[in-house]
Amino acid sequence: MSLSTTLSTLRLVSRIYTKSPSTIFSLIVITLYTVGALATVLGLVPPLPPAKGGWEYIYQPPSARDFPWYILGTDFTGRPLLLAIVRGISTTLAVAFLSAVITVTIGVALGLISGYLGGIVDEIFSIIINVALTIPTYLLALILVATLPAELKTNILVLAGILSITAWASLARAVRAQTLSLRKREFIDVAKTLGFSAWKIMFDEILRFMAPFIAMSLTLAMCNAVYGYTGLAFLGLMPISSENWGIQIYMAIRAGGALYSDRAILALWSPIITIVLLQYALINIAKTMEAIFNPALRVSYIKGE
Amino acid sequence: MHAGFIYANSEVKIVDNNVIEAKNIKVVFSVRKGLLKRIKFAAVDKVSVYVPRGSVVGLIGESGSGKTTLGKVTLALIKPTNGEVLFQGKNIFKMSEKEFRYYRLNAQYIPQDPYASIHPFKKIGDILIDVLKYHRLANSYKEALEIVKDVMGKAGLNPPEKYLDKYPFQLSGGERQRASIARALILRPAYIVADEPVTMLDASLKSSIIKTLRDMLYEIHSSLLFITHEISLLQFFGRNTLINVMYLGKIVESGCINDILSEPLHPYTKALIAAIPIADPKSRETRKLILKGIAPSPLNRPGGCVLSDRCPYAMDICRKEEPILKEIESGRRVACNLYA
Amino acid sequence: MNTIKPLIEVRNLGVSYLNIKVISNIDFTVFKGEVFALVGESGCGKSTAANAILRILPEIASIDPTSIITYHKDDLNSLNLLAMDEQVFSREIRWREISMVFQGALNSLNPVIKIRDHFTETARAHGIKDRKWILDRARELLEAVKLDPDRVLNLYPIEMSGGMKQRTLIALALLLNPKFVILDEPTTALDVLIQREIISLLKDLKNKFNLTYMLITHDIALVADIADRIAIMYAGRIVEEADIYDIFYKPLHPYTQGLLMSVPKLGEFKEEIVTIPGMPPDYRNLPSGCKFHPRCPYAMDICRKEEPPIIKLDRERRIACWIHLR
Amino acid sequence: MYGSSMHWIAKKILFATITWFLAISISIIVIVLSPGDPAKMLLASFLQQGMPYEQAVRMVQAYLGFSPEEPWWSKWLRYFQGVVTGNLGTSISYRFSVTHVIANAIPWSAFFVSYSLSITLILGVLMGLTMTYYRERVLFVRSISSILTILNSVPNWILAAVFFVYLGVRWRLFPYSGPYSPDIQPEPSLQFILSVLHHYTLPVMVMVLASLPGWAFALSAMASAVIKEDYVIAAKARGLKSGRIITAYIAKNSILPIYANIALTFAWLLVGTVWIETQFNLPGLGSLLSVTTGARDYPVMIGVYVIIITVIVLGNLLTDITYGLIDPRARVGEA
Repeated sequence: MSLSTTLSTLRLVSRIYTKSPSTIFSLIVITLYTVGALATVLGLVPPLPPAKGGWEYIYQPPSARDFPWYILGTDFTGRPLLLAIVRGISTTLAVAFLSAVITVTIGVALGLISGYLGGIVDEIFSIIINVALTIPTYLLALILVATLPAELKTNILVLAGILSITAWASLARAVRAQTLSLRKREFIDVAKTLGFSAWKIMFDEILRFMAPFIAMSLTLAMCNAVYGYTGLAFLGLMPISSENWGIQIYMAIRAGGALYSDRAILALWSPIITIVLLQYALINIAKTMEAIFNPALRVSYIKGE
Repeated sequence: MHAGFIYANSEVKIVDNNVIEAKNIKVVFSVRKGLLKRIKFAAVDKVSVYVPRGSVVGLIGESGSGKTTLGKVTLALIKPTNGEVLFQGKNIFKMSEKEFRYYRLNAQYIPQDPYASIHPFKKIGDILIDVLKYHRLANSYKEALEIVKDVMGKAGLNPPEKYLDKYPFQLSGGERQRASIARALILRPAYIVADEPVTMLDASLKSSIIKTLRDMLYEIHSSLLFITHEISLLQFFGRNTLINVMYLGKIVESGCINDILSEPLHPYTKALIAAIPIADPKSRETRKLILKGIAPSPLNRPGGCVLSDRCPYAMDICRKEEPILKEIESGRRVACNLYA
Repeated sequence: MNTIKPLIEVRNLGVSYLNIKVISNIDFTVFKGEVFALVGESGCGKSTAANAILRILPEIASIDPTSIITYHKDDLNSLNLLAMDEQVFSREIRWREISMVFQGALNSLNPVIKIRDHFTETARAHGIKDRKWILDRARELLEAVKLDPDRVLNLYPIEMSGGMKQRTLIALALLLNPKFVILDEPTTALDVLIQREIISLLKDLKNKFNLTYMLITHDIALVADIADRIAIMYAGRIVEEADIYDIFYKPLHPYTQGLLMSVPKLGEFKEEIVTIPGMPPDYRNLPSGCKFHPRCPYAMDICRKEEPPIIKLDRERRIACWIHLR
Repeated sequence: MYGSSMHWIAKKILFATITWFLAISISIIVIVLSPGDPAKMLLASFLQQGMPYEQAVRMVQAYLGFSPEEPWWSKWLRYFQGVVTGNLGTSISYRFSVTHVIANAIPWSAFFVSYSLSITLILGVLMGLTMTYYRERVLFVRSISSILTILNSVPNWILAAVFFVYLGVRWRLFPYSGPYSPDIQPEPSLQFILSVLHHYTLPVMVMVLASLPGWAFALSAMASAVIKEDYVIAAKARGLKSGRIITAYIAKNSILPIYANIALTFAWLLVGTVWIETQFNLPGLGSLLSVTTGARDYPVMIGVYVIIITVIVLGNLLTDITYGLIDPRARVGEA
């Protein structure tokens, strides 16, 4: 791709994102979260101070101390809440991204191979996909996380693996169905007579056709992983840690007295808003994938039709 | 006249001179019927077709006649249940990898639906360049681009620069079909199958696209198997064009188009020709229905002759015995008990 | 044709899609008992004109306020269809007076209900509640289109072939005994033999039920088989209108000539293939003057500058071309 | 036709049985092979309590049905034998048989899930059709779809937590704990039923709001494709009234292709009970799973898991069979 086409593509993409206020907003949210995660990884964010028990330290009101980290007050360990939330971004995003990559890789590979090759391969893969479809990811994940030794519960790779354990199934089914119908299209027949290998047909012709759908699935898979990661923590299945947003909410309700007073109100709402904003942005970005990857839509999107 | 082009000639029957010989092809499909049952039927039933080098051969038939299936068999897109397809004397289903690759590059396809036959997310220029790049047929991008522009120009996408960066959705049906022709001919294949290439286009566009196809064909001396339900389109390829008329998986008549149009022999061919609408209001009363009823689905083929249930001339023997395709005069073959 | 009376008169019909004008103020009249054909390539506006008469244009379309479509219901009553209340129009005109045969190859029957329900729901929408009457009428019509009523009524559309669907759509169009039937590409995408059957069926039904047809098609050969008068459309305009014999044997407009020449005649082998050069026009970017001039072999200076008006040459013949306006 | 349908149903049942067998087997094998093998974990906790090794192994065997010393395939076989014979082991915290504990929980979840599912389906269809039918009213449709998008980004457990804290505990608008009022006898009386319905208001609201957006979006996507189909235009041309067009044309044609999603929504709601029943202190499979997880009551955890999978397989089977019977397109094969 030459520089000019790259630039024009970038221009098109930026036009798509500046089209509606909600996509601009979502893009800003994702950028902020990414900056937060990178800052943590690069050591630009200070480490959490040691926990301080005792009623006078926890759920303190906002203060300007160590600006800006105490702006939301303190959490259930007496640590600065904002700092805890920001430090949580990198782990959450890492788990979500890894899990989405695993989900999409398995789902696309199984669905594509099953649908394109057909025959006995398809029969076996179909059974595998069907079985995985009947096992809800978070149900099996719940059992596995619950029985997992504590030291593995903080391992990002293990968590990502567990959160995608059967999450790929519905994607695999959809990819398989699309492949089956695409396989009968005339442009695939032509690709065969042009002498293209099965590999090229699967990954260049068919996969390219499904690109908008797959990009969307990747984003939504991140969304699901965030849901699982924080949701399982909320059930009290993860080690108690300030950096997990699900646990912050759990503690605010169970221990912080958010039920009866306003003392823990920031500790309840801050992580909730953090999670919901991330989910909202991811869902909105997923919607734009169709417009980015499908040239027909891309052009009409820009012309404003 | 274009040098080196041999007009379709029914007298050319030297085996070596055929680009494609499909012999005794039988293709059995199974379809789901109801929730569970599967039924097997022969979409193409023991049919042979020859395409002489440098000529155009027509395959005429209605939907369900098996003409598309037969065309795809000669392209190795469908493996026949029985029979063999010889490309330059070798069976394409038993070729070594190297031989098959050679055949592959020499047998190309122009499908019917211009909206389903081009990848919707790829630019026309990229699609064509990709073919050359994949087979390393150009030394540089620049050279590839030159070849592509040349082919696009010949296919009627003029000026080529205007179309290189276009996505298929930005083109009309006719332009897409031109792109499809360019893609099939860029490899300069020896054999091309065009399956109803203009059926979905407007009448006024049809002839101009066929003209393009014909001119490009003449230039590279390729052979063409032209599949269509409109006999009249084959007239563009000259009065000696060999045509095969198919009905329910069988070839019922073959011969050169001039003879068949002036004197169709098989009752089905007669019916087909009598039914063709002609742009001449005076002839409106001369056209009538010869056959009874409508064509059954290939799943319920009648016994004996395939036409026995609809043929006004059907005799007892027609219901019992299947007539074989016999040469009754030079270059003219008919499968009908009336001429046995 | 003893006394020629107009049945439907279209005057100054203009239709735009999102401010792009696709039909530019056309006039035509369909007389009682005739087959009037509106012919042109895809995108010339012929289907839009038909849909405007039945008022089933998509929401993005708008009809010029000056357009008038007069329907002569009987000797005493003439109605401007475009000015009628939607409810009244739907109940009293659609299907009762004017109906339409859709292209059978398209998805014009609801895939999830049986053919029987298509008949009953249509009759009910027009206030006919007598189930026995509806089914008797459906049976009679299905027999008239040579289908087996007992079988077909219980089928789902997916269980039928293209030819069967087309016949069913014809039967459905005649359910409420309309006077005027619009045939929208009634044989397109059907096999040759079935096309032939549908054509002869349409002719029989026309005599049997005293119908007037308006045929919408791009297939000039089909027109030759069935039509009495033809209007040729190009880029949303009528460029020539004449009696069938005049069009086929004495075409005047260069576009009509090109259209006829590009259709192969059976038994005619020509070395040179005659085609209309160029591409159909783009509505967003129509040429100046006569819309056909970029493709016209006879284009003159005036053709590039001024659009030719449509004029009457004689009683039944109209043309919009500068060559014939001199 | 009738005979062939029966045959087809039999085949579907066979496939469902195989799927069920494989789903359970694979899950059990994954669970016993994972680093947190329940048998080992349970053994470790018994040993920690100072129990002699031999006795601890026997206890594990008694509770779980398999011993920590067996290889994985033998654990799987033993447990599966229990599943088939209806013996899922003994609950560590309740000291009852797991089957008994689960049997008490099933009716509550069945009621909760089917109640929420039917409301979700009805509301989703209505909203999806409304969004499509009034698509010219851009502002109206945009506001509905924005609200649904925002709702879609709120995880169900957060919704449950917020409703619990505010609509329940703080503002006292609805009951927030327990399946019915403590001063009512659980007996088949109107008073009892009303109390149950009242107590399930918040939980059902959470369930419905959390699963509504997905269903409504799927339906409106289908419906906006259907509304452009030729048969809808043809129906209009035949003078059909808009009521008939919406029901027999748009609704029917858009619901059928996504009919299979009902099974997915059902499974999703079933898993959702883990958070929502727990939050509102309701009896049922979900709260049973989360409570026993907290208490490390492995036999019940795995038992509930097996039951939920079974219910999901049954739900899939039911949608599959009914779909084949109601959509003509499923019956006619492709040529």
